Amino acid sequence: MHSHPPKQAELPFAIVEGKPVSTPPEDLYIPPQALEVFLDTFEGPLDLLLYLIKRQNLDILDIPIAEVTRQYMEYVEMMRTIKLDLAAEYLVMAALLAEIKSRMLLPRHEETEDEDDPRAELVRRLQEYERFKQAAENIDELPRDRRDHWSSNVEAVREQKETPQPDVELHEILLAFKDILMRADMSISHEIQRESLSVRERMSNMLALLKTDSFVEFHSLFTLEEGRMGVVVTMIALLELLKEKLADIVQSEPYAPIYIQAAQQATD
Amino acid sequence: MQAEQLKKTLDAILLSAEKPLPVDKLIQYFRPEDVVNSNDIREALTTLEEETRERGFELVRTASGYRYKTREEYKQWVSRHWEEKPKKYSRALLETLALIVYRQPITRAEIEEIRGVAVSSHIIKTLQEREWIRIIGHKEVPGKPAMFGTTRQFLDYFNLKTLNEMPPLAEIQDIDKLYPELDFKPQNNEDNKEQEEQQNSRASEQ
Amino acid sequence: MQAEQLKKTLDAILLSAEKPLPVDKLIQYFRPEDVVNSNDIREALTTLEEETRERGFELVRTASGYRYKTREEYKQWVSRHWEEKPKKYSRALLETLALIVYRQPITRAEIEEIRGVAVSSHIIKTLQEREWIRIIGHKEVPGKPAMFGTTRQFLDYFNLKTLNEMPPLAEIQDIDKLYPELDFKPQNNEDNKEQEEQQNSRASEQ
Repeated sequence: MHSHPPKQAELPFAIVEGKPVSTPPEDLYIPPQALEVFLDTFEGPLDLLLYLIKRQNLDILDIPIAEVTRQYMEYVEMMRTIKLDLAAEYLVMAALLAEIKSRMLLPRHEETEDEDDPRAELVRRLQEYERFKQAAENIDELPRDRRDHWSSNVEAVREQKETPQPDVELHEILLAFKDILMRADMSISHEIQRESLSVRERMSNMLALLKTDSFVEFHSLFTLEEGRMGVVVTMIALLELLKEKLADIVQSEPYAPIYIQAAQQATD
Repeated sequence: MQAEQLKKTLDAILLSAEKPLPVDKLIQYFRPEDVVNSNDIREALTTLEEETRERGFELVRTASGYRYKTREEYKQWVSRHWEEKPKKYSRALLETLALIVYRQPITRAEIEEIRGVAVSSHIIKTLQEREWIRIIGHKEVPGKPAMFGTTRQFLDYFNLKTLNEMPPLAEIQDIDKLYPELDFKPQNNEDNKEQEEQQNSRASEQ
Repeated sequence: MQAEQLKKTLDAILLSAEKPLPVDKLIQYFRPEDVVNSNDIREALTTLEEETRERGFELVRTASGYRYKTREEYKQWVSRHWEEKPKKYSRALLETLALIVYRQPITRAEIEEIRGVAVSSHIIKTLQEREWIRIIGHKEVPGKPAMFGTTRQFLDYFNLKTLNEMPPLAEIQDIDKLYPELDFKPQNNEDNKEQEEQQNSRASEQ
């Protein structure tokens, strides 16, 4: 890939194919918030270029490269002022456009006769991309399971027999979890490390016990036989549930019994 | 809606339904402009019942509603759906299970966030049918998503008294030492590629 | 087995099956004493297809075999089984899928080259988990990148028997042939290359 700096795009516009570059710059102003949304609609530099070309009904085989380059650069500049993490591909394309433009400006000598149209490769890529863009739309329109039709779900009346279930070894679950940890950010794995399993399990059990329409007395959540550790685990689990707003704690007046209930559902 | 169209629409609904549907549920499938009342539906169901007489299935009405079922007399053939060897669980299923084990209570969205891909309903359903996971509440956020946790059956299957007996994280990182007999390939970070391949081959085994 | 009984048995089997079943799988549902051969099955399937014409569902054949599904015209009612709207796939995912469909076997780098942007691992993983694509080999270049292809499940999902039923790719117009007056260069070398490319693309479109 050639790597001319994008500033070459600021070269004066050329007469392309005997015609002067016609249209004055279109109204390119887009409010910043809208621009982000707008940007998300492009699948990359080729998609953006296609948009610029189609929007003005330009012939893809005979792109007024100076004009398109100018517009492309305006978009890229806008993107850069708003979005710092503009994909590098956009800048590579900017450099490529600048290079094509400068090559178009070169007078064609006898020696350079065997040279291709500087735009040929770009046009080929644009067309290639465009046909898969179209193919993607076609795929989206194909009748699709669970959107346009549903498979039959008729209940099977069958003989009473145990159906075999796959066997799973404990280490398979551990292995799966290890893979997740390796993929997940460090932050996530730290978070996982912090919470002990017994608290998590206690949270689950407690949640299953709690109901939204009745109260459970605070003391009844604790099993003293479990000893100090057990009580602490229960307390932490309860605090976690309160923190995550999964449970509510209610006390009608000071020193009155404390009750716990599952968090109220706002609707239904 | 014309009787004929109503009948076929009900046919399609009943064929694809996952559970029995009573008339008052069936009527909710139609919009006001369809102009369908419960009598229309009952009539259409009667017609469907008649038209299904010569087929391998029948329209059955149970306490909870109408349901298409295969006919009793074909059960010995229909039962062969389940005669194959049990398949292996997919990588996606095992990872989902692992997250529910270690991060319960956890919502589907939270699982998806950590795994980076959508969790199929099929996986949740399989785990629920196996009675390894269950819904233990609903999170107080918009949409009130279900939160999942593991069950006693899960512990029983793996011979655990409590979840605390699951190996802690530190040991998972060193899983090769935990199960030396399994002879894992080296799986450090540099071996990402190999690991990815293993995952792929595992995924395709299901 | 009598033709009538065979037909109804197949009806029950297909209606309750979880996935499409080809004739050679269907035949395994019968015991030797049932005396059923694949021709009997094919005939019965034809009869079932005819007898299902007036219903809200239809018998279709996809890459992996036969299955019953609801007719498309009832989708707006049937879709009310589920509260959530069917998932929309992103353009990035669909474009990646399109490239794998039409250009398989294809590496991730090749997809990126045509799309002009990086392909996220997330997309590849989603496609793999949906079992629409799989790794079908590794390219003999440095790094041995994986090459992707589509699966039978992909065809099933989109109701196709073979990839041939996919809509054809648009033609590529040739810049030099349309603008001969530009006459930038002697045409031979380039033309050969272009032709070769077209042939390649045609070959992979099979």
